[in-house]
Amino acid sequence: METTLEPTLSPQFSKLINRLNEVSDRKQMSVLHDHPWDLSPEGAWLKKRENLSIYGTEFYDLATEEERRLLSVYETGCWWHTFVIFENLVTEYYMKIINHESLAPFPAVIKYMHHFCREEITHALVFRKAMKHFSIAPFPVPDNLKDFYKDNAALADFPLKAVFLTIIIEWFAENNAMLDCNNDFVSPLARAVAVEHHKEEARHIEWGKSMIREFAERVPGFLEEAQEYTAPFMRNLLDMSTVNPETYARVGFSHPAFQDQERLFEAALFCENRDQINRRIMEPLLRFFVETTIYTPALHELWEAARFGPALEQVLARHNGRPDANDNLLDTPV
Amino acid sequence: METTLEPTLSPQFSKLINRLNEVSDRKQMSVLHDHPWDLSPEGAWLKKRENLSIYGTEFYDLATEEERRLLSVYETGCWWHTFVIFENLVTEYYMKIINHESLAPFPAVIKYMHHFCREEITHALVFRKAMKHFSIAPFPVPDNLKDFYKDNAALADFPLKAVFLTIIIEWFAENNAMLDCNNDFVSPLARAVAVEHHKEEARHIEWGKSMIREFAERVPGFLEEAQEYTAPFMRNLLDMSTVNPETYARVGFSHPAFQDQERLFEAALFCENRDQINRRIMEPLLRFFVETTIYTPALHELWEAARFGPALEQVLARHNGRPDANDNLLDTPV
Amino acid sequence: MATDISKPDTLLHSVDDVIASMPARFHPENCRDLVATYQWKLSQPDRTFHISIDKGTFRIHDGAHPDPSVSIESSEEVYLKLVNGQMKDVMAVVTGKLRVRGSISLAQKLNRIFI
Amino acid sequence: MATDISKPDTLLHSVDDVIASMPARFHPENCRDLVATYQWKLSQPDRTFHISIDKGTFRIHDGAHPDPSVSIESSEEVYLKLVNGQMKDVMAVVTGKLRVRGSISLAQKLNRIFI
Repeated sequence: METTLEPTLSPQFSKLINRLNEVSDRKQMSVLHDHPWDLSPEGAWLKKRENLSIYGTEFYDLATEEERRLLSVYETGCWWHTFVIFENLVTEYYMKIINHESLAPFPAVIKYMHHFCREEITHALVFRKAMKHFSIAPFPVPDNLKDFYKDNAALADFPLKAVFLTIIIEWFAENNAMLDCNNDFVSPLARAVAVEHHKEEARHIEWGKSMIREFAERVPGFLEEAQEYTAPFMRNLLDMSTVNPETYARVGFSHPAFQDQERLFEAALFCENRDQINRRIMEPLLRFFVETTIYTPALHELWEAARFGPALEQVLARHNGRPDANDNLLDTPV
Repeated sequence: METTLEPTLSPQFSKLINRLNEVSDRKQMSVLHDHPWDLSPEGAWLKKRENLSIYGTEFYDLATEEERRLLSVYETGCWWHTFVIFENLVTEYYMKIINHESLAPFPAVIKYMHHFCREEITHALVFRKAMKHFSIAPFPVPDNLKDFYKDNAALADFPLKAVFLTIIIEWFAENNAMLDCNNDFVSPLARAVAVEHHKEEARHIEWGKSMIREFAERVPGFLEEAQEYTAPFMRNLLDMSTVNPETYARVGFSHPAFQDQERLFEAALFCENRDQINRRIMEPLLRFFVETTIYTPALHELWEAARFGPALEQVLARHNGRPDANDNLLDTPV
Repeated sequence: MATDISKPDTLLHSVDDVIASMPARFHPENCRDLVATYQWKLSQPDRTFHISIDKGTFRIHDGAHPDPSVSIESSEEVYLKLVNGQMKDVMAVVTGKLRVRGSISLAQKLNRIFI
Repeated sequence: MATDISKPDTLLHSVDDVIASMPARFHPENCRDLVATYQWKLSQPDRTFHISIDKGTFRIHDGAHPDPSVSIESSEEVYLKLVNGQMKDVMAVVTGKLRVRGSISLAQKLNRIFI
């Protein structure tokens, strides 16, 4: 799948790139000034209770209020740390793409990739700073999650899949983060972390979607591969970012029911509340997959096996062949 | 040479890292605001005439004034572009080091590496912007120069050599850039590019020197290898950054003497003026090599062969076993 | 993830049982164009084997392959639970009891090859 | 850079001449501990050969090595000029007429091996 784009960009893509570059030129997130770092970490909630993994399960009632709060801290911290890991990986791969020089005929694209990487690194700095602020030690990122990305994104000299998988991860993570914090109950610092991240990340997502559309049209084999691995990849992402043994261990729930790890995980992964949240997170992505034919009815079975059947049918019922103008959760109130 | 540092940092190094992180946290170079981008590119000189490669040779007199000015534009542009290439490469390798996780026990080090990469990318953006401003098309970076770095820095999963070679390149390039522009004759924009770059780069150099000292002490084989390849590497760097066939071709000198490329190159590389400039650039580096025993008398022959003999003897005569407090050209007036 | 080998009619009590059951569960029509190597690296006790799929045929080999397309790692206990339908693969993955390396496309083809 | 093979007493007029001169110019005492492969990839006309150094011994082979320690690339004309001392290696490098890939440490050992 090592290849280059033909040396032309569509006028729409050029226009998008120029607009993105202008905005990134104008304002760069400050590690120091853009978040209320003076707020106390004491007693803070970092995500709303309705989005705790155990909300809507019997385990929620078995947890103390302080355990729930701690869960909100560690589940968010774990997310932040996952962001850090992926932002570091994507920066390495993007720099590799720049250094490969296949994209040299497109200076505006290179420029945006530079902005992209610079912003990713700033985000990593901010997430790490936030973790330190709330005394959250680094998490061992689930091996599976990291493996999936590394094994599938880093293979080639010119890792197109890295662009694809990254945009998927970022978009998905972004939707998740925005949903988690849109509530007054949540620490204004945690919300600022999500919102400031979102401002730059929304551009990365727009860029990524456009790149994927270009790849799907121009790069032989790209679409066919994506049609096969996207569903299981998304399912892993969704499940592994919902529950994490380490997070539960750190909270140290006192009720003995939490000892039955399998029951706890199953409750969290399969409860109705999680299903609703997952649908909201996934809906814009599924719309995009349908639009780009990364989802194709011929392979519906794969999506079914990855438990996206009902959500997809909902999207397909609404989808009339036209892409949505605003298909990430930009308008989510925060 | 794949290895990790022992999980302790010297108090001096920790203190340095914390100070560097603080400064990098506080202020990040803006792509938009930190340079006088409104200045006209018309008729501008981008380096002082005394530092033109042909200054002090017969070819200087054979060139027209406009050709000299153009040479100042293209020689500086070529430098800027070389910076871009190396800054892109080092960022890929540094991110690779971060992702390798060997340095995970040192969060302050990781943090500074993040800052380092973020700043490198910003510099690349600024240099590319400056090239565009002065209508300088990208240069084909000499294959040899890029090869030396790639072949020697990128080998391992955890490329320590990348840290070493990078600091060498940056330090050297930095000295060069500062010398080139410290003159009122030079465009204030070109000077701002050098000076703003210098502010962040001086920190990178401090960091790099400390890292090299740590490596030399702790990483088996690191010092022995560096003792062998540093002299020829430096020589290549120096010569290839002084003259470039593409630069001369772009100026398009009218006098027929310029057709004899070999004579032109030889004149530029071996003239007295260049020797003086090279000595000034190299002096702080040579002092550092002596202090860290990267230069060792047992291998003096290698330095001799790389034509650093006289400069080294000068440094050795002055060097009394103590490192210089300020051994880059920080104090060069600009 | 679709890495488990699905639910046999009778419980399989050992890795040898599982391997012995494979020919009967193999579906060549689902790997007519496929050339790939799947490796299982089990622990407690250690046991590594790999299966080469070559356009509708398969061979089982003891030991490790130098460069498998997919490598599946778990304890023997978890592996047998997965094979016998006593544990969901998703649970094994999220709890870190099952680790899958390599191409996710190829990994998810596995449950159509051995049904 | 120290990649040229130094100045013989009589001019060498072909690559075969150079290769024939190598045994006489070989200094085993300068590569007693060295195991490395140096490759020359000449053009106009194309000619590739490589030399394996193995602890004080050397062998010349026609053709390319899959993974040479150092690879030296130039035209035949430039190569002969370098060998005959009619061109400085630094000039060949800065003008892009000589390209050296691989370990710079090993590259610079070469002029002590064949003097």
